Amino acid sequence: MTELTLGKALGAGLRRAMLDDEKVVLLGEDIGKLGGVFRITDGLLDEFGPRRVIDTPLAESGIVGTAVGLAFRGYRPVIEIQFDGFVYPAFDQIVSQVAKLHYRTQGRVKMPITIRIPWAGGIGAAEHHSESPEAYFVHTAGLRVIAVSNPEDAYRALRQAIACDDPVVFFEPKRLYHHKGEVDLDAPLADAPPMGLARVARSGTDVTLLTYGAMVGTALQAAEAAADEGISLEVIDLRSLSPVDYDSVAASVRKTGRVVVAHEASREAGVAAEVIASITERCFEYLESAPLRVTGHDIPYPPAKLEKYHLPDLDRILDAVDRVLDRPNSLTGADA
Amino acid sequence: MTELTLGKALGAGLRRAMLDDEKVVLLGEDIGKLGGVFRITDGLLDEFGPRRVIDTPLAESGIVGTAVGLAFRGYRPVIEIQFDGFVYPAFDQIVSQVAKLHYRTQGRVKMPITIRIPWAGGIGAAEHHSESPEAYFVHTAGLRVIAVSNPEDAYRALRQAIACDDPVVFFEPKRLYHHKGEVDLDAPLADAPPMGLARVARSGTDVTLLTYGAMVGTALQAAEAAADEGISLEVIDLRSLSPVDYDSVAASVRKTGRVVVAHEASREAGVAAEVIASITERCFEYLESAPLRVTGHDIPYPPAKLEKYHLPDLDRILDAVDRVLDRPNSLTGADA
Amino acid sequence: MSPQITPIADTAQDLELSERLLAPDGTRLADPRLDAYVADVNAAQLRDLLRDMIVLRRIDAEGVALQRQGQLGLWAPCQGQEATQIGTARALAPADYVFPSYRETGVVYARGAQPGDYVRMWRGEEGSAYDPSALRVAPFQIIIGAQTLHAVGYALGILHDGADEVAVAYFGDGATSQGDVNEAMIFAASYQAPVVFVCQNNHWAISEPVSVQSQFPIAGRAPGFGIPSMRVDGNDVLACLAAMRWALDHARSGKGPAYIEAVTYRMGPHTTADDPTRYRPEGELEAWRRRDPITRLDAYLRAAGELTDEHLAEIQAAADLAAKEMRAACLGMVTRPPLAVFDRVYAEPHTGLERQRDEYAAYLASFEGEA
Amino acid sequence: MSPQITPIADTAQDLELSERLLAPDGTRLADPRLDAYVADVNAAQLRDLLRDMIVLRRIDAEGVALQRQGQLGLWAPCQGQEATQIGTARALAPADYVFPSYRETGVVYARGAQPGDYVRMWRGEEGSAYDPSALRVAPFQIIIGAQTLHAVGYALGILHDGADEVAVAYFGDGATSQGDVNEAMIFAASYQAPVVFVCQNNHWAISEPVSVQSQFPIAGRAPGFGIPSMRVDGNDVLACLAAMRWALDHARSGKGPAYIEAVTYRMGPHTTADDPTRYRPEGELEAWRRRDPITRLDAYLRAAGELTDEHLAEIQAAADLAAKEMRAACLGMVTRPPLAVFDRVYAEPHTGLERQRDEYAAYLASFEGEA
Ligand SMILES: Cc1ncc(C[n+]2csc(CCOP(=O)(O)OP(=O)(O)O)c2C)c(N)n1
Ligand SMILES: Cc1ncc(C[n+]2csc(CCOP(=O)(O)OP(=O)(O)O)c2C)c(N)n1
Ligand SMILES: [Mg+2]
Ligand SMILES: [Mg+2]
Repeated sequence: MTELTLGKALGAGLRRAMLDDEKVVLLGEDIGKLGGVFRITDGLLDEFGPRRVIDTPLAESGIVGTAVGLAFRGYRPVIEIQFDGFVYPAFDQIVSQVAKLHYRTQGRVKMPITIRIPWAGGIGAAEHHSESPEAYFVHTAGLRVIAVSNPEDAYRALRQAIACDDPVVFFEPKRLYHHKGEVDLDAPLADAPPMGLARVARSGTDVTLLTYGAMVGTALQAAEAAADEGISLEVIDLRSLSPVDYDSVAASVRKTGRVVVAHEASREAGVAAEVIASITERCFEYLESAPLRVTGHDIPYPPAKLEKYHLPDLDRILDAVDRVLDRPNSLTGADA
Repeated sequence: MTELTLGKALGAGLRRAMLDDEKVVLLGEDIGKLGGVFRITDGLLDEFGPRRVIDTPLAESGIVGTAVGLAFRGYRPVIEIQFDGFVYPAFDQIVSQVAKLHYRTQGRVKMPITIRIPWAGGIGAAEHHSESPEAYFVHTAGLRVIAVSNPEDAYRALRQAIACDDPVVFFEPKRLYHHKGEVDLDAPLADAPPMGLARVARSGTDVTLLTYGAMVGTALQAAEAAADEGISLEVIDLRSLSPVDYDSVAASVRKTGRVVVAHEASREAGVAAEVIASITERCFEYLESAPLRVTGHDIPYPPAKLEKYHLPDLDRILDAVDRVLDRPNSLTGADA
Repeated sequence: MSPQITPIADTAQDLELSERLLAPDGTRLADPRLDAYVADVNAAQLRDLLRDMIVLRRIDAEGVALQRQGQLGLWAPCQGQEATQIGTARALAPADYVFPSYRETGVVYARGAQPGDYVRMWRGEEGSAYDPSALRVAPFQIIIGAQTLHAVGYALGILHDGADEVAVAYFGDGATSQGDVNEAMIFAASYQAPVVFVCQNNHWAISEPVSVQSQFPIAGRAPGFGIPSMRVDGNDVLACLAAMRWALDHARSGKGPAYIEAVTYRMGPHTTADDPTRYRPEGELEAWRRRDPITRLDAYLRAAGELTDEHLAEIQAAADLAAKEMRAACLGMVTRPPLAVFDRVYAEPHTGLERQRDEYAAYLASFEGEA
Repeated sequence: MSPQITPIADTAQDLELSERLLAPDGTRLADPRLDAYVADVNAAQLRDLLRDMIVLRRIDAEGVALQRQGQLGLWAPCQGQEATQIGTARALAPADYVFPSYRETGVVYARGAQPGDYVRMWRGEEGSAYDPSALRVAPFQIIIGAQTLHAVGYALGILHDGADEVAVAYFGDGATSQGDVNEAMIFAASYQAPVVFVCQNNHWAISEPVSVQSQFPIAGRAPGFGIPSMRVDGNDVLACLAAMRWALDHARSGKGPAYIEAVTYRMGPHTTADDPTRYRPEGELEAWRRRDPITRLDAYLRAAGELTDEHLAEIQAAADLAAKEMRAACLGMVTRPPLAVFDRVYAEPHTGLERQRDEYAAYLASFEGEA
């Protein structure tokens, strides 16, 4: 085991994937000499050269579109979108091409493209640098969507995403790039749990708390705080947002009967809506109260000084926990 | 009252809006001489001239981006996206600019842009011509989203959308363009119900059936068929997908306790997920069974010969009705 | 300050700005830049090009007929563009890879399409009309311009593989307005990728004349991006062959991308759903009939004594056979079963979709006992 | 075939291809195409331009300092680009409307920004740094290239209003690769809209040298779209003023869009978060220091006997005052209250958001009794 930051774990995952398969090529803005604005590709240009670590012109549709062509040619492109808010110019190529070509050609053309997205807020950034666009991709059939929350998962899941014959949109919580954790760099991919499996980050019995990405840490803190009040939260890190591992989720919900889903992204037609609709469908008879969402508001991401009033935090999660448990809470007005 | 097709009602709405406000300009591909591929703008070039009915170069980002500039200048642009599947090249301009500029400038710059989208499937079209992208826009804070289902609503809602100071994505079910209905062309906009209000298309007591667009017709047929079996469906045409009129929805759900939500769009993180999550949150104690979704599958829109196996139809809706009522159904296996 | 540029005021005249080898009346013209590229083309080969164009026109007419008869959902006729499509596609090497738009019936014909390949997509049976790897042609692209970037990416792969191949993107005059098509030029130039851009300027993007997209020759854009370009008479099959050989040579020899604007004309409607009488100026179609690519080559060959009525009869028979086979393939197509809608959305197992498939299978099964 | 084009092999040399009026050492050069546009510019006006550049550099330095001190989240320095920004912006008429990118501090300065306007956005207080209608400047654009289309749309509005105004888009060399920027040229040319494109080629897009975007002069692209263009020495404020007057005249007189590539250099990091030592070649910065826009005009004015130490002292005092006011405005900013996150998402009432706001208000209120 090696202690690595999330960022370094991702770099190690890229390197390992490039060593394992020479068809793996990286494309992105500033990923060469600079190593990317987050330094995730640091050192890879030196090691693999400019044919495999490709600084592209500044155009996201161009990046994804050329990756599609490379996939036609048998390559396995891994794209770095510089920030979450810059994926939209590539939306057409992702939704109409990347997601559909395998189906359109009935498997004759594969699209093993990984689209890495440094993701979400909480870092005091300028506009368009704190977006949480995952629901757009979850809603897009033909894509897989992964969100990581720690170095070990990041290292493994990134290699799995690259090895997967389907396109994967891969979300990296940039606020955690410097968080450290143990990573087994030599663990064979073959022994790893499938990419789509959720993880019980903390077991509990009273409420199932579902989340992903950087919010997993907040959820664990909430669980800690709740434990002090004698409430036992089960925290599940979804890890895969499409498909969601509903078997694991349902197992937990059948146990607790109460559900809170948390994410930074805004609420309307977000991932939490999907998860709650599916849980309700599968576990209705087990539910003891209405599943609740703790999410960003339905507003454009606010200026940095106000972002803390947008992002779900420990207190907002605990308030929702109180609500699903019918304890006094912000809406009952009493004694919160 | 005048009998008009949905298409003609939309054309009349555009014309009326252009007469009412000279800042209203139309932009799109082929909307001039041709009158649009669906002839919605037929006659408007002749009546208003090329400065108000603008054939654009073939580039959707360009169309929306120039509309943003026109809005900066005080215009009220109405865009025709030629088909649903061609809105994606404009996604960045819609999500990062149109939706955010009012908030970014704290109201100093208004974006009264209407984006009309001929929408959804069932017409045996080629790929990319049958998409249901509404959830992407519902998930985007800063936009309003309207979906019409009949000529009268179309005429009124289009004028309301154009008069609204917020950007509106306006979905027109192309499969209904030739459907006829009565329209009061002289009804003053001031007396009209607000744009965001849902409509009880048929009252009932056993199950609330929520839908929008062309599926409203299918839902009404389902209600008819269910009535024959003694089941009373309340059909609600949501009309506004963002915001959803949850007061009306909740009133119905409190009455019936059972919910089916239907739409053509695929399921994961779709509008039905949003509606079910919100209903569960608001009406949990009234629910007698799990709300169900009847939607397109989570697949890219299939080739025309297969589309009938993708689109929800009367039987699939009735099967869901049976399920929420705990009657024999496809999953119980018995006696369907 | 940049040089003065002459706008194309009159599209009827704009062919005068283009390279050509055969005048509309069939006269062979000398062209110092093109001649060398077709020095080897003999009468037999010219007859083959004529045959290709005639067969293609017949296939195209059959497509229209099948659509009118309700056998196809739609058809995008290429009548008038035979010289562009045949001339450029016949210049390709077998290993080259093509990224076409929906109108490139002639290109897939030249790549060896099977009879069903022309109609499978338009009939609504499959997303892709043919097996891309068999023809080395990507599926017909409907999203305007998107395929140009795919061609550039493919060409980048060729470059990295050190292969002696070229990727080719076909697109229309309308497509040149899309961001993607411009980004494709930029990426191609940046990587010096072996890709050839073929813009078929058929004067219309549905109802919009090319002047909405550009009042200047489209080929004039490429040099600004560092890509040499040529504007060629797209109704002159010999000039198209020559221009494409120039462009492929350029790309194949490591000099990077090349760009061709073939100036041609869409003689039919945009698709069978379109009604050009709403927008086409009086007389325009007639003017272009006089530049028909087929009569032009026919005239040249006849004047040279290289085309007899027997030749033509044989070609006509081949054309009729092609149409017959296409019709038979079309009518013989069997639609896949309902559950096929779930097939190959993903390459690897997907729990979410499997569940939906199972539920839908159960739903379908629930009807089985019914009358 | 298209004319031969010479690639820019060596970016250090590429200024030689550009129009200029002042040599790096301050010598006044004759330029038949530009001279007429600045015939009226006297020494006092030149001193004002020098003052603008010096004040701007001071403001820019203060921005960096405030960021280093934790008062701003980020700052995008424009050091080195003063001549481009001041020269072009000083050519504008009051009614013209500007669509800038995030680096155009000098442009908003020239448009009359208030001290707080420089920092409000970077500090994270508001989405827009200033009131767009007050300055007639759209909010700083962060999505690369998106604003170019807005400028075109605005210009289309000017055209339809018959107004005597011009819209101006500022963007970088990197931005020229975006589809939007190319679509902007296409739409502008199609409508003959009164818009001026100002590309600040500062040689870098973060860590990517301009050669990744283009190996040819960027100004060379516009003519292909039917837009006259000029490549100007962007470190020569007089040439920038002249070129912009040419472009504005062109647009204002109904001839449609014009394009300027100002060849300049980003002397600082991309932003305060960037570390150019990772990618900037040795010596490059030094070479460009010798072309500093400020020392150049300083040298010219001194040689002409039009600049004294008193002048400079006065300018320096003005610069220090500007920086002081900017700092005071920055430190004095009061962050809006929590519920402000909901303000003005929509222009009209929105039931969904109102409910969320109410819930969040109740949530916040639930803490009120707490210690
Ligand atoms: C992104 C996108 N926008 C709009 C359309 C609708 N559309 C289909 S064909 C066409 C015109 C294309 O013109 P051109 O590129 O000249 O090709 P041609 O049809 O003449 O061969 C349009 C607007 C589309 N298919 N894709
Ligand atoms: C659509 C988009 N993609 C990527 C970025 C990230 N980004 C910010 S600035 C920049 C480089 C811009 O270079 P250039 O256009 O030359 O302007 P400069 O910064 O040099 O002024 C990049 C890639 C962005 N802001 N927007
Ligand atoms: Mg065309
Ligand atoms: Mg730059």
